[in-house]
Amino acid sequence: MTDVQDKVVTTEKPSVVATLFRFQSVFGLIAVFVAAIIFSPRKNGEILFVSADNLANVVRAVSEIGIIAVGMTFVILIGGIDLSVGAVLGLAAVGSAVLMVENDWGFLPSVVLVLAIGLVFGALQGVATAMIGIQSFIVTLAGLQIARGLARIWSGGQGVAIAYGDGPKEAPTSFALLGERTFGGLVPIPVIIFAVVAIAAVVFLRVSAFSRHLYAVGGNEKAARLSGVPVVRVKIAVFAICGLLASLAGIVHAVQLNQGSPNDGIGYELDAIAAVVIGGTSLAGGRGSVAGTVAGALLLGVLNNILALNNIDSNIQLLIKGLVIVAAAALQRLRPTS
Amino acid sequence: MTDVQDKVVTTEKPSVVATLFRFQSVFGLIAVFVAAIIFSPRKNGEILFVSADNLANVVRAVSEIGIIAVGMTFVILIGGIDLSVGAVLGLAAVGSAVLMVENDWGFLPSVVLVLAIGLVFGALQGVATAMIGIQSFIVTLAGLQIARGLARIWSGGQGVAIAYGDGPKEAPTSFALLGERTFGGLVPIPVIIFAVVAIAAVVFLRVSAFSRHLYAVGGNEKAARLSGVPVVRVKIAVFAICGLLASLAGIVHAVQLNQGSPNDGIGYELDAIAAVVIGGTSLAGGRGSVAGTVAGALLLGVLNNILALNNIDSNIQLLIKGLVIVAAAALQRLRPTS
Amino acid sequence: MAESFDLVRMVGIGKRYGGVQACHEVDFVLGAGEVHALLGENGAGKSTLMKILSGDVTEYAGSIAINGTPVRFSGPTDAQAAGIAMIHQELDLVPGLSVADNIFLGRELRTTVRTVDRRRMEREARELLDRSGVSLDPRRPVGELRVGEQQLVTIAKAISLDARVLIMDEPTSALTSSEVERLFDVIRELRNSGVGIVYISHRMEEIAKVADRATVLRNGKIVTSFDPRKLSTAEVVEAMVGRPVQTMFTTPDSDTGDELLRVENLKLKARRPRPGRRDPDGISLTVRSGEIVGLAGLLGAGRTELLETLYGVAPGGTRTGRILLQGKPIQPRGPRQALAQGIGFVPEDRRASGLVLFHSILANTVVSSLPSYGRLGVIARRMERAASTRMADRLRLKFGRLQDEVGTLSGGNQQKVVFGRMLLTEPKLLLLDEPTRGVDVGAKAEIYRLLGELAAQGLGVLLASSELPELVGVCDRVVVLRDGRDVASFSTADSGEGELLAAAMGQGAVFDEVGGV
Amino acid sequence: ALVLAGCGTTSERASGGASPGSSKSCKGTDGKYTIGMSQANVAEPYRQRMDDDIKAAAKDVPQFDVKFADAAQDNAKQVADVENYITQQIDLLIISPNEAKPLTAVVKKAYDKGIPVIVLDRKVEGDAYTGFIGGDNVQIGREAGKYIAEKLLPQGGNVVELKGLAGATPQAERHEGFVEGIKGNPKVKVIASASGDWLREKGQAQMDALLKANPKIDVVYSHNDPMAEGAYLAAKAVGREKEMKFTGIDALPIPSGGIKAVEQGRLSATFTYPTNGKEAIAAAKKILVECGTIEKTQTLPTRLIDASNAAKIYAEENPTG
Ligand SMILES: Nc1ncnc2c1ncn2[C@@H]1O[C@H](COP(=O)(O)OP(=O)(O)OP(=O)(O)O)[C@@H](O)[C@H]1O
Ligand SMILES: Nc1ncnc2c1ncn2[C@@H]1O[C@H](COP(=O)(O)OP(=O)(O)OP(=O)(O)O)[C@@H](O)[C@H]1O
Ligand SMILES: [Mg+2]
Ligand SMILES: [Mg+2]
Repeated sequence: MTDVQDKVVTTEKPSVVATLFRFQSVFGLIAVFVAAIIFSPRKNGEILFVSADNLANVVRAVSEIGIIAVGMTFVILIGGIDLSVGAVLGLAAVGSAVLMVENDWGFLPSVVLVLAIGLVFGALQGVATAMIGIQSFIVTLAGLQIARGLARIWSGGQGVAIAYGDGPKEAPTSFALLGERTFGGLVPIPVIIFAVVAIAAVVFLRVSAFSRHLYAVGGNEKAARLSGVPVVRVKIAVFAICGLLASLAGIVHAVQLNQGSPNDGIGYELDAIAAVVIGGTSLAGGRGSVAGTVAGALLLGVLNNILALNNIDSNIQLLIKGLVIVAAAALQRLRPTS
Repeated sequence: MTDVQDKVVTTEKPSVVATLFRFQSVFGLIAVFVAAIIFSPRKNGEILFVSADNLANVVRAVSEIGIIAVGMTFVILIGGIDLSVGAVLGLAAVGSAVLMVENDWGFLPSVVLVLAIGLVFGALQGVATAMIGIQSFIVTLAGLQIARGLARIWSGGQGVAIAYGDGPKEAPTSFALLGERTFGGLVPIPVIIFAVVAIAAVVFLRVSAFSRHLYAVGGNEKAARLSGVPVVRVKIAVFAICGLLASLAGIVHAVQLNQGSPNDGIGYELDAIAAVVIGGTSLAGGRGSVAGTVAGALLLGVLNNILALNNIDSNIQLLIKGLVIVAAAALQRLRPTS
Repeated sequence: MAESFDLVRMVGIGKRYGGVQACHEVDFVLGAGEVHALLGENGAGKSTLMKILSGDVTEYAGSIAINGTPVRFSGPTDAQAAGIAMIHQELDLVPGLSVADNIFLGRELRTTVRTVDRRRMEREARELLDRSGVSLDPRRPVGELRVGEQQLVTIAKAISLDARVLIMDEPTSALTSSEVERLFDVIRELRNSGVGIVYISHRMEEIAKVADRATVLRNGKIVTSFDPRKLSTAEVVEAMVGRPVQTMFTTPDSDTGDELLRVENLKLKARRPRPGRRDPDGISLTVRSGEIVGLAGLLGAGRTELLETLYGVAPGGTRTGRILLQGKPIQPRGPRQALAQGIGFVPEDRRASGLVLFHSILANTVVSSLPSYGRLGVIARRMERAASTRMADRLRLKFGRLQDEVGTLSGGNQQKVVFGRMLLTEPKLLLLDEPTRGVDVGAKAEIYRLLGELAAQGLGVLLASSELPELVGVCDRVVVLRDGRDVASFSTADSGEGELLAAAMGQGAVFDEVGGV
Repeated sequence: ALVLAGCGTTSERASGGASPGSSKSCKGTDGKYTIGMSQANVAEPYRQRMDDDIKAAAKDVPQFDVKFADAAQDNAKQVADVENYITQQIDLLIISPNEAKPLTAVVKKAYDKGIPVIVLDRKVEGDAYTGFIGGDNVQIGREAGKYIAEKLLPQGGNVVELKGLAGATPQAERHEGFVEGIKGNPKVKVIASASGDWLREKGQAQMDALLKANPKIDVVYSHNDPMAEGAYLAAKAVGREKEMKFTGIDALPIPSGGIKAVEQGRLSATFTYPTNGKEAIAAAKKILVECGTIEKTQTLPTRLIDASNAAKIYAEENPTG
């Protein structure tokens, strides 16, 4: 019998095709990237799309959605969803601006408090989901409204402008650095923040025991519980991480736009979810990766950029984006093993 | 063995409590209704909330969301979701206005074409979900953008005003009737349309063979397929029905507001989903009812109305609405047997 | 001093689920180095009792002592810490994680910097799997494994816990006799090293071979406790069911008719081959009307895949060879077409592929035959109720009301619902995949009786099973598959289990250990 | 009759007969009045400021109690808001409609019930309202066009236009006026336009691409200040903010508004789009407290804000702070 079993097992060497498909989540990105090069406008023989500062712009433009999408990946991996991230981003942007400008707080305490608010807000949503057992869609839909209401109240309804300096009603100049560029003025700091978050998340998912727990909760919650995985704690932690990252994105948002407005981040949740799903993570939970999400976010960024570079009519842009999203999702279905 | 088994089972006579909990989906509605009466402002001893006029307004205000939510219930029952309904509503509103006003079409052909567009749009989303196997969240997220883009293009980007009359560039007066009130000027026609749709849906779900298939697909798709349920056809049909009803809501919307604007219905999908979930339908599929959805939609309508009647600050309204949604969802978790 | 304590002592255990008293005043004792079989019909309360012991169910009446120390677990982790491990009846694994990750889930091995030590986990997983006699690549995602392989992974996982008390809730329901033998070797090893083992199974022949003591539960109460080696299977069954079961197998009066199904050199080359799948690779067989044909084979022989191909639900690919139904060639395209042609299918995993557990018995029974209960797509409720009631009576289904959730029925009764659903479509040919997995003896006997009846009325049956006694007892003829090919065919009138097994393993010799009933 | 003459200078009552509101509404200085303000969308800074201006102005009228409702950009919600005000039997309605046509019927309903209605910013159709106060977007666009054609680019040059949300009326009007305004100088060319949906970050993202695709840009004409600010940030990021000038519209006197941006040198100019909040309360006072009449249509002119007057006007608009 053993020999038969052996044969069954050893036929399972990963084929070239299978190996290729391990990187399926970047297929869409590559396709869109190639299309972008082909359709890019040219000036004096230069392909505008691939110029260094355009690429820097592309990545800078997706950095906020990207940061959010990393947190969203975690939530979706446990089979949940977080619709509140855009509103939490707005709350964090308002918070940073109000604390530093109106309350004259320092850089560090402001950032720490704002991040803590996101963390706690996310954790509370996690509690409602994990302990009361309300579906996360509905918890975070309510959370969206609550965060948006809080941001409105905190800011008085208006965007709070951020001016830099040492005087009263001015934010510390150290904060402005977050919006600058480095490496010869080429790489925006938000991109570096995004990259650090993404790499940290990838490494975290690879090496931590927590990540196994997270996949287990998403893949088979009952099995996870029976194996002694602290399911409730995992869920709360994941929503807290997602809130934290949305807050971080809010800080980046505020510094990039020199203001914190309570209306910042409206609709970002759908972009973030789109990035996650295009990146091959299943909304059913238990399957997916942060690397895919990064590819998904970049795909959306490249798509937006090339449409803008070509000055496509905004209505036609909507159609094209819709079709590309469906096509990218369909690419995910091509796995040899489904 | 038989006797004991029998005994074990027959102890399960539905208790009073259990019977009560069959109507759990209306608990929230009743609670909110009572709260509304208590908190209603009074003028000259009259409780403003319960005045016939006001109640008619409440129901009229939810009729569109209600119609959409009925279709959404079907989609959620098969374990899907449809984010495109708000955009399809906008497309239908634009379509009715353009056809009747700009193209001088008659009442019937316009309405039939608009409904057909919604039906086909929904069916195509069903095809992408059922046949290509893309998650409906992402298909309909793309569908949202496409429908919105089409509406913008069709309308030329502007709201198309509807004037009534027999002249050119005027809509037939028969169309205006849809926005009127009847029964002594008290009951708005949109409410009657909503009621008819809801009752038809309830009856349909009770008596049709199709509804058994629908619940089966949502309950366990694999089992349904092996049992000979035409899963693909059921899915396509359900998305088509949802698109059709969103279209119908769009026609009602256009006639109530005397215009079709491409920005109509933004965000309605989330309200509709909230109504469905508050009504006790599980986002996991296979469980739920249209009656619950109607209760959920009314709950949201009463809540909006009472907050407005008390002139609660719009930011505080966001907070209260968020908390009530969570509370209503938590009520759903109170089942005696979970 | 410690010697005087029992390893596990459960006293006065009670547990209610709504109106159901799953356990009532149960006293249960397990000694070190003892294999204690827990027997009972479906729904008797075996799993519930063990879930209480393993910390899965935390609200119960009564008390538990381990080695004389009273304990009250607040979750599975507590129980594991106290040295209690359980293999659950349902395969509770995480499909997206690898075999190694699943085995060590919740207690991952760490490196010195607290990261997961993947290499060590894989190595230890491989050793564990080897010990239980499977060579599986520990890096494979569990979702890709077949049911039997998953069951072996859960066994490896439980063994890896190095528990003092090991609970095995139907560990062999998807295994064939060779894997079962391996498992028994492991169990004996563990017993000799002082581990106390609770063994739950509906396969009576296993009990006598492995258990030192047996306790029978009926309706949540202890009925009797005995030494299984001193009782015959018939006596054990009587203790369980509460009445003598005269004939387990009602061998049909093989009055077979015309040829119903003919399969000629059937091959399926999948477009996207899945690792571990064994698609038909040259299978020929026939089924006559009124005949019950068995399909025997080892884990992964391709029985399931053959039935799936015939029903038209195998993954896409090129099919060669011929399939004839009543002499006419057919191309299976899917359940709807198969049902229309009179082919019914009862899948292997009734929970995952058969039932909507939270829907009513009624809805689950009639879903395949809806159009016949009304006109123009409108269901006549009276007709559908009548059909459902008729089927329930015919199958002797034990239930309260037709509106009850099918998930509240015991396993055997759930199986009857899936069965009844197919019968309502009035098939000519019934494809059955492990129809008695996890079903208790009494219910099995009923299913066999029913099969006999149906065959007598001219139905043809193709029955895949891992239980050799069942194949020999129920079928007229058994076709043995190996590696997706048919390698032998026996008439049960003149051959026994040993020959079947030998053919399945591709050996001439007969395994004499594999005992009969 | 006296009252009728007073209130209906330019309007004929659709319902005929008694003049709306006035006889019922005006109770003089001793009365207490509930005013309902129906706002289209407070998520737009301009409209939030409108509410704030109304709130501030109403503080000085002790008889007034102003309630606010926000339609969040949804016509249907705004209809419901007005209906709820009718149910509450308010004494006067101020409405800043999300769109004209859809709100016409419900405004008429209120007006016919005798509630005086002051319409702000966007008109409703017909004349079933007491008075309209608003700016003229075409005029603003024209002024901006002229300013660019005459002051910024007398020698001609390349302009990019950042438009508001597609489908919004002000977007169309600000574009239309602008095209007229630059007609005088044929050497001013609009080389590209993009839609920034009124949003700062969209303005920024669109400008990223416009900068890339157009090596020579002289002026960025933005349909509002936030998008102009976004465009400025995009240009600054690639070190090109000095090469071009930016103009906006709205000139909100708030810290994150356009006047400050001009004062701090990011924008060359912006054009006031008056919120009319103060004027609305003044009109309400006239109707309710003074039993007087107001003009049927009051169009407030726009003002050019540039470096020369920005600080002064900001101070004027924010007397306390
Ligand atoms: N979670 C639950 N909710 C409600 N009832 C339950 C639950 N779990 C078990 N029961 C009921 O408790 C009784 C005992 O079930 P249990 O699973 O212990 O039986 P079992 O002896 O293991 O049967 P089988 O041989 O089919 O596995 C059954 O009537 C079952 O329906
Ligand atoms: N790699 C795989 N991925 C997904 N499903 C698989 C895979 N391999 C097998 N299966 C599924 O598992 C089932 C076959 O496994 P099963 O446990 O029935 O094997 P078995 O009963 O031991 O052997 P037999 O093939 O003889 O029935 C089929 O439903 C098949 O589709
Ligand atoms: Mg059990
Ligand atoms: Mg099988």
